[in-house]
Amino acid sequence: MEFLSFLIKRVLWSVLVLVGLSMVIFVIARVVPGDPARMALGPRATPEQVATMQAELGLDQPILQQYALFIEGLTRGDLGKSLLTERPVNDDIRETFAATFELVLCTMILAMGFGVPLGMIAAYWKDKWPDTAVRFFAIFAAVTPSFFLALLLQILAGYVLHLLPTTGRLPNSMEFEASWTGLLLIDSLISGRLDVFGEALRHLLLPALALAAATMGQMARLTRASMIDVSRQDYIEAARAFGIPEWLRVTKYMLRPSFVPPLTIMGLEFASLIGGAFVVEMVFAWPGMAAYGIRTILQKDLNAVMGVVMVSGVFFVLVNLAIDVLVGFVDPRVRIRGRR
Amino acid sequence: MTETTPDLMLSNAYQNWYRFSRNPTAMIGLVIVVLCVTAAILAPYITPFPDHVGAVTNFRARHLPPSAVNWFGTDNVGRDIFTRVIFGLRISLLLAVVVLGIAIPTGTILGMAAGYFGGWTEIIIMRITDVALAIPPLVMALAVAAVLSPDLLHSMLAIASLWWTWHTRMIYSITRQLRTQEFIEAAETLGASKFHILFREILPNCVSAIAVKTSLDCGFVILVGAALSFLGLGIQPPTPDLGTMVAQGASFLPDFWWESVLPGCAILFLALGFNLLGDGLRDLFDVEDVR
Amino acid sequence: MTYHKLLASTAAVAFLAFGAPSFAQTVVTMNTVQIFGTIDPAKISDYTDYMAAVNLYDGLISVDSSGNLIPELAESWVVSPDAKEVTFKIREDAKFTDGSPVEASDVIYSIERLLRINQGPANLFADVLTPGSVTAVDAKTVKFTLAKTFAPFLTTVPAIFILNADAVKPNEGADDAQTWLATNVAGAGAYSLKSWDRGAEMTITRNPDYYKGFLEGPIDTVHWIITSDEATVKSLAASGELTMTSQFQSPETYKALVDMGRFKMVSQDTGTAFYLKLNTKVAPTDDIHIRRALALATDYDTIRQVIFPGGVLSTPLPKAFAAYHNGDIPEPKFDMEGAKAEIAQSKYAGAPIPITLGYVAGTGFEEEISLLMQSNLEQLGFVVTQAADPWNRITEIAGKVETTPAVNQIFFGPTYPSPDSMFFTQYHSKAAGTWASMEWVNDPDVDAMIDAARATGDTAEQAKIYKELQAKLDDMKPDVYLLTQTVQHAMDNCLTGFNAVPMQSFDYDFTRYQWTCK
Amino acid sequence: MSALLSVRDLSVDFTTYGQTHQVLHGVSLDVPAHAQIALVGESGSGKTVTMKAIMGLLRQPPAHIRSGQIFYDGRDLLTLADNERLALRGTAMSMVFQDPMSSLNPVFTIADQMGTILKYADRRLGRSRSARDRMARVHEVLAQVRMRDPERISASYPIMLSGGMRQRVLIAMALLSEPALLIADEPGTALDVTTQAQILRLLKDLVTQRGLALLMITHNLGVVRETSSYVYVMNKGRVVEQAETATLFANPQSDYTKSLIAAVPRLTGGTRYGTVTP
Repeated sequence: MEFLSFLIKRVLWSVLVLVGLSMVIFVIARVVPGDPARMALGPRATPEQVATMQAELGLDQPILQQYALFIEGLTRGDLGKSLLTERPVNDDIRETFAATFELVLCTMILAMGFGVPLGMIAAYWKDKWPDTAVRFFAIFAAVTPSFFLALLLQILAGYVLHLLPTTGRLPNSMEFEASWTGLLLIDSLISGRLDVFGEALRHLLLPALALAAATMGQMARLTRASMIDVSRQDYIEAARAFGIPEWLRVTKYMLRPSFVPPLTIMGLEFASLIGGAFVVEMVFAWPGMAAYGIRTILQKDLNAVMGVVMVSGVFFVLVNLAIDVLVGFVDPRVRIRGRR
Repeated sequence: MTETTPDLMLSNAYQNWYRFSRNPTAMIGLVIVVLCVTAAILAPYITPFPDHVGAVTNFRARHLPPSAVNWFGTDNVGRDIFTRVIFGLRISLLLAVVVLGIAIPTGTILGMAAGYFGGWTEIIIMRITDVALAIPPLVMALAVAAVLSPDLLHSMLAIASLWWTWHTRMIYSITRQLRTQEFIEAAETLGASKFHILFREILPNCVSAIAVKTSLDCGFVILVGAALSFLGLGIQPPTPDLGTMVAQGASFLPDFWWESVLPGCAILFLALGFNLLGDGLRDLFDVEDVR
Repeated sequence: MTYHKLLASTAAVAFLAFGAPSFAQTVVTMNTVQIFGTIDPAKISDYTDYMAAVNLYDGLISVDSSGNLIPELAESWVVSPDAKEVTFKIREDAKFTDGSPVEASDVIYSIERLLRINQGPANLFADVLTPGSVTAVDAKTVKFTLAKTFAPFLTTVPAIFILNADAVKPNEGADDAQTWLATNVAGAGAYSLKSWDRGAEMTITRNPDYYKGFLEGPIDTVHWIITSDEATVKSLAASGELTMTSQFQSPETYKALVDMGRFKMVSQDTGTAFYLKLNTKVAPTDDIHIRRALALATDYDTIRQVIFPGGVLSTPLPKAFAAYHNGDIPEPKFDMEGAKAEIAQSKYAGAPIPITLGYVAGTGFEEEISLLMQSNLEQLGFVVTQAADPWNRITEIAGKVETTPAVNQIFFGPTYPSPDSMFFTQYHSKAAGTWASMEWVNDPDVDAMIDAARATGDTAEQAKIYKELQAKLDDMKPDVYLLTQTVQHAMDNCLTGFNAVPMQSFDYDFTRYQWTCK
Repeated sequence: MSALLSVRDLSVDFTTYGQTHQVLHGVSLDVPAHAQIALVGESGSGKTVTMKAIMGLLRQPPAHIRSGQIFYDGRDLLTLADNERLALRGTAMSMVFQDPMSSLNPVFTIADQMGTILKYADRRLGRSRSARDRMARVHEVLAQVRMRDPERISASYPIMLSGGMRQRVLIAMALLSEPALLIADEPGTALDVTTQAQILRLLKDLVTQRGLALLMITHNLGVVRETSSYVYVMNKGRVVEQAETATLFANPQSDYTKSLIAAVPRLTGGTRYGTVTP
């Protein structure tokens, strides 16, 4: 029950964050010096056309009313019309989000799947060569600019070694409609298209790796620190004194409590992961929301920019909510005390 | 085994320096940072072609590979890349100094206020922090840079406008722990002013954490800045900027690899230095929680 | 249906089902550096828009690589002696992609919609066509009655793409089908839109039933990838995904692609000119001496030979318009001493002169040219600010005199195969306020000359006027003539058919291309 | 001497910050079977290092056993292989930890933790027990430490229990496999005085009822008087005095012991800092 109230509190908190976020975005969007209506119509537009467009966008109304309009749209899930694509921003984001989601999901799986074991290895052999190697890797992964890594991977794997494709999600010649989830890896399996699955995976590998490296390093670092911290706890000493074998101490007694801080921080780091996606998607021509975001930002496509930032924020908040639930499962203290 | 005097009361400074100097990564970090900062400051005197910072073109000498004359080769208009990389460090370091110069005082004061006063102050400050955490700094900087104009100052302000949140969170949690401790309570009982408690009692206890975080953040701010200029929202040419150099050099990969790889390595090197230094300081001050 | 045909179609179905059509399909993948803004024929305006439109839609007539008008939907046309009436006869077999015949009513509908919306190519017809100007003589004959003599009229007709009125009308909505046609195609083009992720890619596929048929080895699918990133282009080429590049890659990229062995270089001179457009209404380029100094301080050889390949441009009009080009005007020369002398005569002499150099952000060669200009100008005492802006931002700042930088690197090619296209759009005061007219010439004499050339049907008279106009413009020096573009593509050895056309991007009409390998 | 546990001339070094310090100087002590012995000293006296050395919990490095032997039941523990050493823990000798708040793993239930201990203790002793039997034994031991509702307790996470209850759970853990020697590291120090007294009484009752040997590690002479019959006093890594409890209180020999005894009334509250861990 405490957990439920904890969850409710967290959901309310998330809503609050989203309201704040909407205000921030709105303020940024309204300080644009150029006239979005004029830009949308192009240089040949007449003043009347501009005025009509301004009215259409609600730009002629008082600022509070504009915000109210914006919020009202948001609650209906309506992010307005993109000036760039002349389509509802919703549609644009819906189409591009799946690609970003797939990329980010695989990135997180990669980051966790390799980062956590690496951290465990380093902690177990603390100050021995595996530890040194992992720390070395982690620090390099953390400080290598993601765009630089993306370029290096692209050139190395795609251009020099011809190992993997370097742009897009699927080869041009491949026809496949991802109509269930939008995630190619899942939809291809549902429809039994193993060839599509293979290609999608091949296309996903480099961008996911470029994006995952920093987080992977961070996870390895945090897991290591957390494991070492836990290994100094009295209850690990106690488990030793009670004759619990070492392998069990490491895999069970240490791992589970060690898992909480990296997981929590993973949630917070998620924002920088989304930021990284902006760069990586550009380099790999990944047809995702981040690439869409960059394009619309450069075109000063206000509705789209607000939509992309808002959706990134919602994504962030939801991931953190999911992580809270996960942390709750891993750590009864959170479940019972209702905070972390 | 050596016969040492069992003097457990080693002097603090010596002990610190000893621990620091025995930490090879920390020492490497310190050396890198000192090297980069010195090089950036002395750039006009130590670079072989200081005029290549500006709009110098020598199309006969374009795309030259690294050599004894041009250590890092030359770029697409024939400028010495080594010179431009060294000058490029200035922009990166400037970015870090300005962003953190804004973020640290703001974050520290807000964090202390939220942690110490509690109540509505805490609620308001920490909720704002939560909101700001949900926006990736890079995305914010992109949005602001595009909305205003692609200019370094705007990018810096945009990054700074979010970066303080991490400091606020950190200082907040330290302050909350300190608030209940005896020496604070004692100071309160003795009627010390709030100002005194915040800045004379709490702040000194945050200094080591701030030092570690600052060093680590320098690296990360530099990376965000580099990503921005890579995406074309950096400083306007011809001023050298490492991220822009990588982006431009990327057009000439892999044949003229040095034009993007070496500036990229410079970013990596600088960020690495600050990270190693931060790691070393963290071990030194034993503030495990700071990331 | 005969048994034989049935068998064939079953086989086709089998191919689709097994998803293995790769050996039968010819796919051309090309990168393009700008996004496709729109595919609505009433809104298309730039080079990239036309790239899609010429494949998705057909006009009454088209243009070949020599600038000659060639039949398309119309099999023939007659111009009245006073050049005020043009009658087109539509092909009997001309049909839309949905199979319905192309008729005069479709032409009328397309033009009236274009005039109503008044965007895109509509400016070509301002004051020339009005509602009611176009009438149906019979179902397959359509007559244009011009409001006034407009000599280049016929050359602008290819810019009119014909909509399938019956298909569009049910989707008109409240906005003249602007919403519907933003994502749907209703024309008679050789290709259909298959997918379009604005800003990332567009794919079109061949209509096997296209009324004009195809050449041997037709291109089945055209896939455009939008990227200006040289590294991406190279890695696409290396992985075998790319068939031809855009025309804006760096020389290094072309070389790298040719070195791969699969690509050949295709270079052709074009009627597209590359200028430094000097804003004649802001300091310091409001001073003729400064403008002359800029022209003298430009290192033409380095630009044409090293940075961006091109031919000599000596007047605002490229030599491609041979009959109209004024050959008496000497080629521009790089002469720093001369530039110094000009500056000394200017009202800005004696003090540092601030100047802003604008160019399109992210285009490597423009940045190189800008740097080259800066390094020369700094030697002359200018204080240079570089202003790299994204293209859409440039179109915006071009709207006002004050926001237009002093110096702007702009490509301008004919939007229809007539010198009028070059002069009117760039120099006539009626066309002011666009990226193509960043000079802000606004000169009544210039306007008068352009109008005079439009009003006469006599080619010799036109040539005379245009030559005078070039001399006048050269005196005013609103532009530095950098070069005429040599268009270059790296193309797969198997692909042929690229021939530069002096109208928009009609050279990317893929019915003109062939795949020569089996 | 046929003591159950016999520490002979144990010397241990610690290396920190590149400097080596000797923290134990030839410590010797004996714990006969069924006897209750106390090891008393202030923080930094070396009593915790001695205890960890006995349990085999010293981390090496930074610690280094320079010389000495630790005999348990006639075998020198320091010569045993790691797995032989492990086999003794929890079964032959067991330990009651001092801090009930931090000595239980926060993310597993009591039943889980106790069941696991029992499972591996059984395995080492060559016994086997079904999961259900193991639970029965857990509940039985929890009842023995006077827990009212063993089923509920065992299903709880540590955070759901009070300090006193957790301390009982720690004692129950030590008793699971009926060890012959119980080493208690200042049990209850972290608790309030009343609860601590209850815990000590419980511990004493359990030890006497079952005839276990007890080594009580403490800084509190009050605890010593209550729980043990013989005392070793440590200071600066050496055993400075050893005597029957009554004798020691009546007639302390060393100045150090005298000062400790003088301080007793003030120390009853206790501080928690009792280790020399670097």
